[in-house]
Amino acid sequence: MNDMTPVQTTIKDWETDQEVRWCPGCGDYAILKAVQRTLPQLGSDPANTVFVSGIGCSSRFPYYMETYGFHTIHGRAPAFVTGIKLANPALDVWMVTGDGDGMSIGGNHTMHILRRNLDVQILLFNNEIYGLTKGQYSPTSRIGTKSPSTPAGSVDRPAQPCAFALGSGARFVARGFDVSKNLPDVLKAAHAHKGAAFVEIFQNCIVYNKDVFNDFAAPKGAEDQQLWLEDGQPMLFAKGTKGLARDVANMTLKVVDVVDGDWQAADVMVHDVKNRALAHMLVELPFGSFPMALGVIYDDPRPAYDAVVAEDLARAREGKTANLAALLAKGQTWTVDGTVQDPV
Amino acid sequence: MNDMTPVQTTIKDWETDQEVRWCPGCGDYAILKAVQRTLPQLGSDPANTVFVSGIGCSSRFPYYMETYGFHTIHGRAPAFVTGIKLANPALDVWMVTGDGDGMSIGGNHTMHILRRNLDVQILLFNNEIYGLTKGQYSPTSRIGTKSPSTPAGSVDRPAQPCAFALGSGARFVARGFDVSKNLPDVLKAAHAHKGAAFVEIFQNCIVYNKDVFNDFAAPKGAEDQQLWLEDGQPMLFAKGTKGLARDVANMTLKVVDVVDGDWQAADVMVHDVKNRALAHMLVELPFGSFPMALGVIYDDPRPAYDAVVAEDLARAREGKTANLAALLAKGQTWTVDGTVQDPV
Amino acid sequence: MASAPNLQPDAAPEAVVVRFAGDSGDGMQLTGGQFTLSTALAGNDLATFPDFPAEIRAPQGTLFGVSAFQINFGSTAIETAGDAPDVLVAMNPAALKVNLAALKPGGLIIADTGEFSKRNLDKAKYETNPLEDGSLAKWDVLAFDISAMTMESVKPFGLGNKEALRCKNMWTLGLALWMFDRSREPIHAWLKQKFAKSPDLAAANIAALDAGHAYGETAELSGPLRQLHVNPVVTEPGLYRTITGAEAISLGLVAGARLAELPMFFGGYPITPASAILHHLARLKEFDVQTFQAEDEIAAICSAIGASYAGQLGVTSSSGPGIALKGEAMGLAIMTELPLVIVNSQRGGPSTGLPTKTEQSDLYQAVYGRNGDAPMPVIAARSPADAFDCAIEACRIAVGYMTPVMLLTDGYIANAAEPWKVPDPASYKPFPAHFLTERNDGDNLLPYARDEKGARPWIKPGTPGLMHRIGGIEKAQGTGHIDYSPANHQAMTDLRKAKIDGIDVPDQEVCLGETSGKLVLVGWGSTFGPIHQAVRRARRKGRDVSHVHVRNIWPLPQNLGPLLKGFENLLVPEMNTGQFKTVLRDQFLVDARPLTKTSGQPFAIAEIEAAIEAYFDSVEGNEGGEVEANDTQLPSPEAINP
Amino acid sequence: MASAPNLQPDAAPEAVVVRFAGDSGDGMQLTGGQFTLSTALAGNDLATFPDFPAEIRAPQGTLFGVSAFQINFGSTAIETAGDAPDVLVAMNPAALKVNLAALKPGGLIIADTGEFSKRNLDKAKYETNPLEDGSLAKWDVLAFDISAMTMESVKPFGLGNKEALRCKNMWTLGLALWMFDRSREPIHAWLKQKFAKSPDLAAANIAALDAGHAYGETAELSGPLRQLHVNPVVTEPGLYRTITGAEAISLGLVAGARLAELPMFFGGYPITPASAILHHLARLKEFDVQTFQAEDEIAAICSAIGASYAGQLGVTSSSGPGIALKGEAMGLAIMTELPLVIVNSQRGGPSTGLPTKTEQSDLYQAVYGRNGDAPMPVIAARSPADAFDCAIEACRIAVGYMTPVMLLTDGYIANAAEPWKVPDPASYKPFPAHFLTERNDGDNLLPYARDEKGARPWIKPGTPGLMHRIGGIEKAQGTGHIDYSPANHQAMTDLRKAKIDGIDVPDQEVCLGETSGKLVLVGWGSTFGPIHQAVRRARRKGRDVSHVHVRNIWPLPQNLGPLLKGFENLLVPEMNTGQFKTVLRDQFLVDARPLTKTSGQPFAIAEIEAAIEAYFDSVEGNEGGEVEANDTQLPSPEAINP
Ligand SMILES: Cc1ncc(C[n+]2csc(CCOP(=O)(O)OP(=O)(O)O)c2C)c(N)n1
Ligand SMILES: Cc1ncc(C[n+]2csc(CCOP(=O)(O)OP(=O)(O)O)c2C)c(N)n1
Ligand code: SF4
Ligand code: SF4
Ligand SMILES: [Mg+2]
Ligand SMILES: [Mg+2]
Repeated sequence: MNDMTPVQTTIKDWETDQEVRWCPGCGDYAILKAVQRTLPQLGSDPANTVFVSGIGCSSRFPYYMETYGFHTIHGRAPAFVTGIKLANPALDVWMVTGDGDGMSIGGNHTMHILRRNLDVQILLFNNEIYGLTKGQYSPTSRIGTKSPSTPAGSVDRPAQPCAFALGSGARFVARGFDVSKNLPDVLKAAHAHKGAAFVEIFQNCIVYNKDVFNDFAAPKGAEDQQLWLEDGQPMLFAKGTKGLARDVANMTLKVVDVVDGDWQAADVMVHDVKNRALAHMLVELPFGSFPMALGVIYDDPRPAYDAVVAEDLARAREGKTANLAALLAKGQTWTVDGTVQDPV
Repeated sequence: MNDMTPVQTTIKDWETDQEVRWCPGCGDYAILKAVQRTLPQLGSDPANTVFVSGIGCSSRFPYYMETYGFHTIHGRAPAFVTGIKLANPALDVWMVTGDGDGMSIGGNHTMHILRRNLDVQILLFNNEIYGLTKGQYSPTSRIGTKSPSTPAGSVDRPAQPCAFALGSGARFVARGFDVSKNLPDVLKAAHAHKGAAFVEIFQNCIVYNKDVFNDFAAPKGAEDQQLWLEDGQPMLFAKGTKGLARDVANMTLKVVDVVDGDWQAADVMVHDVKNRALAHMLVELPFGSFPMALGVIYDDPRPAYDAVVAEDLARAREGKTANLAALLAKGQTWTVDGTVQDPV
Repeated sequence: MASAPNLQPDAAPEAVVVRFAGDSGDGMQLTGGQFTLSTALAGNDLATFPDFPAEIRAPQGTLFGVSAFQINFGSTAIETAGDAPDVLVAMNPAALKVNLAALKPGGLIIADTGEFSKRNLDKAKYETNPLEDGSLAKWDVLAFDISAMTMESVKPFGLGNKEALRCKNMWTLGLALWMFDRSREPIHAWLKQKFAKSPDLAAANIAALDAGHAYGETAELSGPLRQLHVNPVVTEPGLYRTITGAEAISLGLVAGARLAELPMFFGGYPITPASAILHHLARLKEFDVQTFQAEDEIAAICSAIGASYAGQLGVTSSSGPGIALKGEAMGLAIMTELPLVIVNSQRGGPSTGLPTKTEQSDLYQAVYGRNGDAPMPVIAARSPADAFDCAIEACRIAVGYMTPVMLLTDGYIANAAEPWKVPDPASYKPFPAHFLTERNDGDNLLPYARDEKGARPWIKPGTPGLMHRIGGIEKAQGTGHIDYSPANHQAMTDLRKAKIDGIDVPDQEVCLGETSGKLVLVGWGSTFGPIHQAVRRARRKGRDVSHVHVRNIWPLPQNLGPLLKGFENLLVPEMNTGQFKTVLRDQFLVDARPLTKTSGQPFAIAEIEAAIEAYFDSVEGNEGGEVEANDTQLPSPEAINP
Repeated sequence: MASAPNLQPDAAPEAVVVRFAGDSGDGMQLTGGQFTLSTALAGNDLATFPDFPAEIRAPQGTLFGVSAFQINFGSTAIETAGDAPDVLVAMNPAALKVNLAALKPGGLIIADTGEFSKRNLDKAKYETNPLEDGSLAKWDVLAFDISAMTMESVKPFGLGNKEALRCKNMWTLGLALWMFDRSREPIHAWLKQKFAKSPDLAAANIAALDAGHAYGETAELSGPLRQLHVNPVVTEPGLYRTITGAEAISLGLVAGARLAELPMFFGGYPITPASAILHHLARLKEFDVQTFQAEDEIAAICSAIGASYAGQLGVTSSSGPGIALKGEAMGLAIMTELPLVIVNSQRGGPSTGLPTKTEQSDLYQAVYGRNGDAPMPVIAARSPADAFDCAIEACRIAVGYMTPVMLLTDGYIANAAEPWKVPDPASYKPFPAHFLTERNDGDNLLPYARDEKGARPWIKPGTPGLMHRIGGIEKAQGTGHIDYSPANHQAMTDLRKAKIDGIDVPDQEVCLGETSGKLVLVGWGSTFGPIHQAVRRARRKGRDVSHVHVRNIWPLPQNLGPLLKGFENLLVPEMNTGQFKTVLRDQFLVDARPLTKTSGQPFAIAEIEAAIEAYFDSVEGNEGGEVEANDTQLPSPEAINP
């Protein structure tokens, strides 16, 4: 996020006149609404907000936001964002990408924007498929995914966006899903974080990868598989009947039963968004034996790249005057009559 | 590694007639020797061995190995390796890259070769600088690195190759340094691992980034800062006077003193190369307050990509005959006299 | 129907263009496909073109949800899907709105009144019902409640409403079959097989089909509906099928690898309209084909080069933006002299451009788009069927000359279908790859020695005793060691150039007309159809005009220069701003004039005809020029995917 | 010294070429730099060229560890670093071995016998000592123990052996200063300042310098050593400095951003020989310059486009392989019509090629190397000094026409140095950028409205009320919304083309000779020097030949076509296989004949002279052809870095 004086807006102010062209029932609609609902609450200024995306169904997002928008090229959004923020750190920049755009062709730029910790909100819509190109499997597709390019099922081991983000040096990692009522809160936390905020949003591609997240993201009935994390709160799920506790021997986590809400008794661990070791464990929890960790998993700010670069520039410029004529005449010069000027 | 019948060779068999052209004193020489010393011990066959590299001082490595060698283009070595191994899984392929080649321009391919878990040994020579292009800072350079492109010192947060590898899904992660006597053992372990084996080798660029690793990799005197890991052995360093123990509250590690070698008393943790949570902690240990974790940090194999692809192909071909004429005539056909052949 | 001459009741028209249009859900592509088969069986030549909706799943009834299928068939050679339709079948208001502009004046509209509800009219942005407000006066309109009649016909099978309505397309097909006097049997057979698992559905669809057919018979007596007979075209006897360009290229690559006696490694990354090739090949693993979906286009081509290095036939495929990313790696393949086939399915540009529109604007990129002096052979397919032979030719050159080869196709060819006389694989001359098995210079190995064709030996890693190193830095002649010396770089640059210049390219033939004369139209790629038809029509009018269509874009055929110099004027129709004309002018110093079109649409025959006329009337336009753009041309497939 | 005419004792030669060669450690570049200054002060025109060792730190005494510096100075305009040296200073056997071949017959060799030890001779692969075995008969040799004499001269300052020997280069410089009758004062001043912190070192170096100078005086009496006076050249009065192409481009970009009243954002990724520009600009932050070292070339250009989108002047820079990677993003800049300057420092290709050799083989890539119809202006610098103005011109076009612009330079220009009359920034006409601040169509915003030049408005994110979306998909005229319609794509393609075609490019001038006649040499880029000198020499012999040097490669000057048609023959010397000639033949249908050279070396004046003679003798070669490659030409910088 960036500092700004709050502006009064309504959801309408964030909608464009462009016909939204996702498939009926696509999870992207829900995410769009969530974002449009969140921005007024953040007091954001449409004129100061920029949505930048790559290419993909998800990446058409900017066309539907009444802000500045740049629909760039496949996988390179982070590089454009970097140029935009370094040129004008005052802008509030949101980046929208997909599992193909951000994790396949764009993986390297995703790594470097996180490593440098540029101040931007990164929303990765993970539908575990290439939607726009009609359903080929993606780097996040599960083994065995049947797709036009893998008619017999895919064999690649899927990438884990949040694990990748942490390994890349991310200082903010969160998860949500398209139809979740908590998504706006996750977006707010991302916006509040100064630096690169990485948010993986599970999104239902109802045409090419229908309901693959239903085990934990079904509109209803899957709540018990959701572990919604809150800083300083015990890691409870299944209506408080289960929790995550320390497996000290292996220095990892285990699921424990919680009787009558007495989580202390069950040694349930309290979530700490600044605990990096814990973050690693949470993003890699094998789903099934464990619930899906959602919400703000990790949030431990470091100076934002655009900020340190700005300081660096200020320092370099301090006390220096930009005399072009002098610059051109720098070094060993002479006049045709043969006397030397400032020999270096 | 790949299965093969051992071949008798000597170090000489692995040296080419090409003049080695690294700067005198460059750490690359030591690594070259270590590799040439190791291969005979592995019983490797030069004719069956391929060294593939990108571009950089480090990437000139293949020219000095009397094997098959491909000096490709900057950052793309993993993609070439993938094509080579998928075309001929019987080849024993080593990939050599640098911190610029593998972590800057090539980061995405590094991620994907690790994610897919192709069977290859990946040696990343990390000298925290762009050597070949005359010393610009690299993604692994420490903050404040003065270089031609950062005269006032760099401001980017450095990438951590091993953390990146784990986040990318690597199943083998190890560390060594150029002049270390243990390097051959690390290389052997990497070769023994079926699947992508990622080895970060700290390398001294004596011209552009001299001795930056001396705190733990100085030819002598820095041994106490080296934590050499061994599976099933306590994590001890400083001649056994110190060790790493569990910090249970934070689920992380802490340094403890070991009195008269009684490490149990000090609760020193035993290293387990299959403990992924531990691996995350070890690769991210803040150096200074902690020693540098070296040796095999993580080694928990999964099926190698080239192997599963081969099975997948075999399955798909099983019982099918490749009748081209029939293939061409597939679908709805007709003869000019107007009778339909096999209507689909 | 006076104004639609070729629909004269009794005259047997030479060619007819029919477009089936409806909602994405209405199964128009299926209808078109089956009508195509029956047309083929009736012995007509034909060309078809699908027109998918822009969105992946557009809301029902919307304008951008319209799906159409156009077929042009006749008693003479057909090479395009036709300019303007004679018959438009509109299953709903949106379909009518979107496709009406293209319809020939006096053409026939068949509409399903059942779908012209207020709601659908609104969705199609119609104020009033066009079927009633007289706005269709200049066309013949045949409007009746197809929905109702379909429901009626399938009642006996007790389908749900939705399922029953789905049979609409078969009813419509039945009517069309009657209109053009076609047999229903093959369709019956096909339906029985398609719905083998649910006989009721099969029966229902057949009933709908028959009902539509019967309606034609009874309705004929009155109204504009007439039965038309299009005579069969005389074609070589043999086994035929329809084929799209994407299929043809995939099969051609498989055949090419076979002829080279090599396994094929295909490294790809999805992109429209190239993905279809990846999809086809992914299903042909038993033909020693391996497909690898890489993380991006760069990894795709690099993996293919790696596979070639390891001894397989490396192939990669993409479209403009993806090909742009492959440029650096192409240079490496040129420097290391490894075989590689690069397929470029061109689409509208620049940048992401118009992913689903067709264009020929990547020719510059193909011939010139690399750093350094990096000569590379380029081949262009003229039609879906031709793509098969072009793919084989690309493999032959790649393997025979140890070089990457670019094969150009485009969105039109990729999606268009035409009848294809199924070839006998045995009729192609094999070009087996040779691998070096021992040192080629006494005790020395010379990885950069050259054979009579100028090609270096192909050496498989794993071969005992032949260890060597290659890479992208300039190599010494023979040894292939790094060599920066001036004389060597000069020599290697010359050798690389000479190898490509010397490729044995078949002599250029004139596909229509004399070998010299007043005017020649020089085309390449998918403009073949419209150019050929236009030249044919002009020649019928007695114009001294010929058609030359170039397949080998680089190197050009030896005889092309002299041939072109035999004509007073050269006109080069291209779907770009004039790229091939640059190559011709540079190589032969001939005054090749561009006739350009960059609307994302194939040329209409009439447009090229007009340019020829303009030349002979020698009015403005004689010097070629640019085609008038209009929105009523043959649309290209509309799947939006960039 | 009969055979080296311009070294005749008494005659004042018009030009002299001196090469200082030694081990990397011997400080030859420093020596050369200071000799250059004294030459400039003596009022000679000059051109210099450094020749670094191939390796970053080659072992001492090895052949590939040799570092050299060549200077060509004279009393007439000097435009190249000279073909073959008249004087070779060889500080060790390796230096002699590597550079001997280039030396003019009868030229003078100055060698330090102190370094001709058995060990060093072995390292240089000399069986016997060339100074003694008579193998240098065809040259004049002046061999004496410079090492010893240096040690002697610095004894008083009690330096360590190593440090003392380091003064060798100053001793040598002193001798050279004497030889060409130069004042020592400036060097004294420079040394005092350089070693301000350690007066002893300063004194020692000065002592060595003076000793070398004194040696010349005393030794003159006998032997081949003679003092030579080269007359000053008449040049405009004013303030001068020497400048390399890399410096000039950096300064030109700074000046250009200034004139556009914009901050500059430079997104780069290291690559030889382009890195120097990144390095220079990284030190100019106070001039509102921001440099960003991206993770790769794609991120570099994309970040620069992002910065332009945000309202700064985006600049990116690379060499062949890196430029290849930027192709896709260039397309986006063209489609979104954002200003951008792309600098390509060309090197030998294809692929990684010869990173440290110079070549002009990326012209095809610059003009044609993108997918789709993607027109982009291209400008080429002819010399280090010219690069300054070219960079400004690139900025002017980029900002004025809202377009990416490619600026071509090469390894020769980047590293070569020449005197430069320091310009007055105020003498350049500003071209301030304009940003839209309110809606430009009543209540509507039209991001793709166009001004009289065809440029769209530049709109900064953050501007209230002007929110809009842009991207790489075809845009509707005016609104910039996504638009796939045929008429719009046709129109937009035409608009993009017309905008570039319409750029106001200055008329082409003839830089030497008549505006019509028998023969014209048409050059571009760094071939200016040799072409110019060759044409001058030929004209002296009375040949009817002119020199036209094109800066605006695309679009070409309006008058260029007519101008070239005024000559009977066109010869296009290029350091590639004939790329610019393609553009000329295509655009003007003129019979431009290529004179190609692809050895990674600049043209020697003599080579072009020979081609001109060949034409006038009308023997074979009249039609141009290719320069004989040989290894004894002016070397290009040898830092290996790909
Ligand atoms: C350089 C390039 N390569 C490939 C494509 C084709 N393409 C467009 S979107 C896409 C993948 C989209 O997947 P994802 O990012 O997951 O987005 P989704 O459609 O699933 O939301 C691909 C391969 C392209 N437009 N440009
Ligand atoms: C496409 C491309 N971009 C840039 C370069 C220039 N380049 C060559 S090596 C290199 C970085 C080398 O750094 P690293 O990988 O750390 O290798 P090192 O020299 O330090 O061993 C760069 C930027 C290139 N050759 N190709
Ligand atoms: S294809 Fe999938 S992701 Fe794309 S719009 Fe349709 S449902 Fe959404
Ligand atoms: S520059 Fe550095 S890394 Fe490269 S060879 Fe020299 S010392 Fe080694
Ligand atoms: Mg996706
Ligand atoms: Mg490095």
